[in-house]
Amino acid sequence: MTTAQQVKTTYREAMRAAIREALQKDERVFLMGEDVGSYGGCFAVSLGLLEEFGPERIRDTPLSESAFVGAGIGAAMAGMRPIVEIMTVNFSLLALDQILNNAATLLHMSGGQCNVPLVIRMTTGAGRQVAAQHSHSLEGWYTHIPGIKVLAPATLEDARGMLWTALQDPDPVLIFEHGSLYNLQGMIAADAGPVDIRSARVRREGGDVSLITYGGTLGKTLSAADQLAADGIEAEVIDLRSLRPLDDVTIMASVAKTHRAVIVDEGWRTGSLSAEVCARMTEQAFYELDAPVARVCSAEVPMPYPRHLEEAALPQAERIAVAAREAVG
Amino acid sequence: MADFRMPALGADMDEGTILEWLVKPGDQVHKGDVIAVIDTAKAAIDAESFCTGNIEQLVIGVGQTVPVGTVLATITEGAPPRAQRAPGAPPVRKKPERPPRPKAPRKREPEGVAAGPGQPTPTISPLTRQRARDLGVDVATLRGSGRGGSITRADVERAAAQQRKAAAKPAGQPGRRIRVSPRARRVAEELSVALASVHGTGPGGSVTESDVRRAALTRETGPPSGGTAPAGVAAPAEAAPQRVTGQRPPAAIAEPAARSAAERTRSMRQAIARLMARSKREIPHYYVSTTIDMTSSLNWLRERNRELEVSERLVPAALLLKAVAVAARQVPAVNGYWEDDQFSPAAAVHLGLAISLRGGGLLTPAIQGAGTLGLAELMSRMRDLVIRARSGRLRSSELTNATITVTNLGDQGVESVYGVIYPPQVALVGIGKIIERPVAIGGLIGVRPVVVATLSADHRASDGYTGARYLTEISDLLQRPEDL
Amino acid sequence: MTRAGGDALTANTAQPDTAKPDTAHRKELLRQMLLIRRFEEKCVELYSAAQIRGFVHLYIGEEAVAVGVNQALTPDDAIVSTYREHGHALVRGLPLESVMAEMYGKTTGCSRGRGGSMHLFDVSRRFYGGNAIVGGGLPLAIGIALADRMRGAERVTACFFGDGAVAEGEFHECMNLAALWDLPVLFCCENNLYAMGTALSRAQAQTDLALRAGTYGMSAWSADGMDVLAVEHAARRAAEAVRAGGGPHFLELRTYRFRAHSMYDPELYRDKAEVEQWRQRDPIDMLAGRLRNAGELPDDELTAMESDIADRIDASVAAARAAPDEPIEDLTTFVYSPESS
Amino acid sequence: MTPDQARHTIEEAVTQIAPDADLYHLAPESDLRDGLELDSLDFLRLVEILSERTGRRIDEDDYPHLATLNSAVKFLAAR
Repeated sequence: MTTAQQVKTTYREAMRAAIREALQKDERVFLMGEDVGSYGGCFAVSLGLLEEFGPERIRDTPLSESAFVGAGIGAAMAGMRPIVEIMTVNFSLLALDQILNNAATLLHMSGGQCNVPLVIRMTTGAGRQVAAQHSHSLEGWYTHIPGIKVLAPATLEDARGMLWTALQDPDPVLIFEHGSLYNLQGMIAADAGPVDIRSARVRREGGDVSLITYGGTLGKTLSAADQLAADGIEAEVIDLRSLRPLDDVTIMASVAKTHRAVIVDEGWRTGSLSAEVCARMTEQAFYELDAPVARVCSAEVPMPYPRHLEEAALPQAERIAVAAREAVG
Repeated sequence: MADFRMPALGADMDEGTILEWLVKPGDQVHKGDVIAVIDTAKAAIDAESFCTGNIEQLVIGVGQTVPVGTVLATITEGAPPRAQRAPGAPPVRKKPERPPRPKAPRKREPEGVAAGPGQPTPTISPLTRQRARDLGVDVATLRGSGRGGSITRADVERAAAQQRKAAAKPAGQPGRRIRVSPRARRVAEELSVALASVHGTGPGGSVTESDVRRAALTRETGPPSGGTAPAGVAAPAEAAPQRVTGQRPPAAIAEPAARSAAERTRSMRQAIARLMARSKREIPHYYVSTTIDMTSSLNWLRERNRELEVSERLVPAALLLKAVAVAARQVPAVNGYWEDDQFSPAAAVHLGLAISLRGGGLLTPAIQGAGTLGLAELMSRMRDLVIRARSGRLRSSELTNATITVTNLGDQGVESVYGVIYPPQVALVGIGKIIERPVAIGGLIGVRPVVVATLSADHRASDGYTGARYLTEISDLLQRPEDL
Repeated sequence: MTRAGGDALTANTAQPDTAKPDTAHRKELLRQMLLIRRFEEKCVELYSAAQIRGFVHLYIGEEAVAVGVNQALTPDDAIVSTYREHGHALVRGLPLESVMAEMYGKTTGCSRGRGGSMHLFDVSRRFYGGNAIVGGGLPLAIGIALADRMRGAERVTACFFGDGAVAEGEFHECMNLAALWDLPVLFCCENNLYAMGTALSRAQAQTDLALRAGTYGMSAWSADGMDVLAVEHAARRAAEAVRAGGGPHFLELRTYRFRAHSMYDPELYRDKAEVEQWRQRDPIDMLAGRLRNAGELPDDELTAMESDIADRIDASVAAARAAPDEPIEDLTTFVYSPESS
Repeated sequence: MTPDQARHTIEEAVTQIAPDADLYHLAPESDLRDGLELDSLDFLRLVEILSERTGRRIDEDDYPHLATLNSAVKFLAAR
């Protein structure tokens, strides 16, 4: 069978194609957010969409995160399928009350009456020297909230395919796009379409140690695995993809195979998503562990501006490899 | 008749105090009239009547604090019918003006509900209670020596000292805890490898899966030529679950070879040596012994075991232990501790059992409350203790609170054993082998199964007279096994 | 369709026009206000007897606002309310039994017993619940209105909030966005002069809220929140303008609550004399007095209205007490939708 | 039950009670209890396991048959 037709694309273009497909296929869908229209999106994801779909469905908003995120929730309650873009997770703190107390809570609190079929997209993570207030990685906070789902597309296929599946979900879904991924380039199938958003994926097979990560740190983790291979250590790399709910089955299956685990998470270590994954391992795979579960996270500091300090603060491939060697012992 | 009850005046209110009654018996009240002022934890609130009628009786007086729902006053309903204040009629309010109370701080969220009163415990001052908590002493187990039975600080200090001393008993003194990964522990179980004998090469000298598999391999290939330690030295006290430490392990533990089983036996020997030496140095032992006719006991035992399944059968040792324990209840002078130059009798008989470990070493875990246990229960406790002692799964509490100890070397074939007391206890009973002996019965020679029981006792705590009375008590009990 | 210029700068107090709505209509307004009043009084009794718990915020004194505004809405319009919502829910038509059952936390409650006094929901009647976060409902309301506008549905979303919400950031964001996007929202500010324990004058530099609203480029005026006819008149005028595409409108309804912010606070922030003064303008007494003076309300008719209300409330309490609790096994249902969890 | 099966059962039972017992050097005629340092409780447990494994009742009167390895094998194989 000939290989499927492949096309060259970037993470940004894949996400844009996903938004365009959704706007074309479902008239209830509209995009709302700061500078998504005439500016073409802070990270140029929605470039050209205003010209194609008009101001009614590509709505620039004032800098009023609580109001437009809340309006997205209200519109979803009234039957629309909004895509709300919060420029970065750093500004989402201003809308946290609407996301937690309304979006995540209404269905349960109303006894099942108020569905909120809303997708919120936001950029996350550090690495571009934009200093402390613009470099947060707070996915872990949102994964704490029952009532919403949280996704982290790390590959071109996921950037292209997660949005449509998320829009079909009757409950709110948050999609975190790591800022360093937009320029990721590669080939994907020409007819690439919706993907499952429930399970993790094994991005690299291995039997000696499980490296578990998501989003912006997948690349560093894969290069750490290459370094380990040179030493004869075969690392298995797991891409979580869904941060809530976590795909425990895939995670524990890998730990049962390798008996050692290193979790890579750009969030701060204390109370992070990596802490939750680690806790579940001691609960579900305790007797499989032959070494303490290791974690490679950001240093617990406000992200510094200078490049050398930012790199020192962030998880890096070398540190991941060191942690893995220690676990293998 | 309607009740006016203490109203629930807020999400976090359990009780209220009557600040002021605005009515008196006989007064007429209407639905909605304020008839009392209630003080809650946060503020004074007007409380209204929910019915119309005449005040019958004020049940709770001013200044009294009562839980929500308590009847405060009774109202005979149905005074001259006057419908609720009809809308349109001018509002009537006859409540006299009340001086405003000082502004109470009012947080938007209600505080947590205050914890309820604790259960009644022996009177103990808060400071002493805190001291007890710091020293890990359970006040419930203490008998206060203070006025009216109150527990004084001295009681706590003594109990703590006692606990520390008990913990220092030779048998109880464990070697260092071994660090084992959960995976290695599971594999060791599957291959039934004794963890104590495994050399750990994992992080911080911990035992990993590969270490266990290597140990299992060497065992299968026949007796090792090298000087590896005799296997089976019971891991002292329960091996603690592996402690996850982020930091590098301190230098002392990080020396290349973990402590081998031989080292562990040597350290146990040293601990026993120290304690025995101290016992001989400090305790003026006196010894008495007696020969006990075991005929009725053994006959009774044989009959009883005949119908029982193997698992329920008793061994002679069970009868002997029970007799030792019951007699100790009747002769308290042998059951307790010698401390601070005085003897304090123990409340119950926790019978220490000297258990020899294969390949050397000795543990004396205690059967708790042995004096009051049924024979079957005593037997199963004994079996359980022996199995756990030899597999290193004893709890530290079991190793530290024996009040009298018995050593039974009958199985090893000796006829009588005169042991050394374990301080701070004051007595040790020795049991020999049950053997057939020619005995004069009514002037005639007969052959009877007998056993020699000895007592080593602390002459500071008791005299020979008491020791002898104790042994004869044991002997008498064994003549009526059915009563044990 | 050009948006009517905001005439809020000349905010005035709307005067009820002379044509008298007919007597039957006025009695219906009185009945609705009495229903709210007696329901709230029963809540006081039940709360004191610890039958219902949590936070309960009473509407006694403000009944004219809910009843008056509701007259201007159609069943197709939507309502977003706050935690002081019993009145809004009852006049919107949520059955008395389902509201009382919700106070008791029973499964027959309008939110299945899960929301309680502050979170009454009935999506079938487009009553999108109370919101316990001050100002938290405003973004939802403009979102619902946005959906209606994008689909060309000519209906109104009425959003109730108190004078306290005016101090929240969300208020400013939503007023601007609604005006910017011409959203069909009727903002109803129940100005009862106190945000819990903080008087309006100690919270706002500019206390004329209608004047404030006008600065967002929308029509805004105030009305006497104690006079149900005045409220009805102002609400009809605003709702029709919104429905006709005139963009968002703002009503400041000056009213007063006769009881504490929530169940029992010591009310140290206001003195008794002020409360007594406002009680002289009790909305129920005013309307009943007017009807009685016009000879249109014989005493027996009023007594019959009262006993009918009392019977229905007692029946709702009995039903609520007998209704089942939600089984523990259902605790996690509706955290996510059944098909997607 | 064949003698070999009986021997295997006994060895397995003994290792369960004393995992490190040195069966390799045990003379088949020597006293089982002394050779393996089994005290009365261990012996009772041995009897319990053997009766479980063979499904047959072993009374106190049969205990003498279990004195040595050979006598025990003969006793179990005979039944």
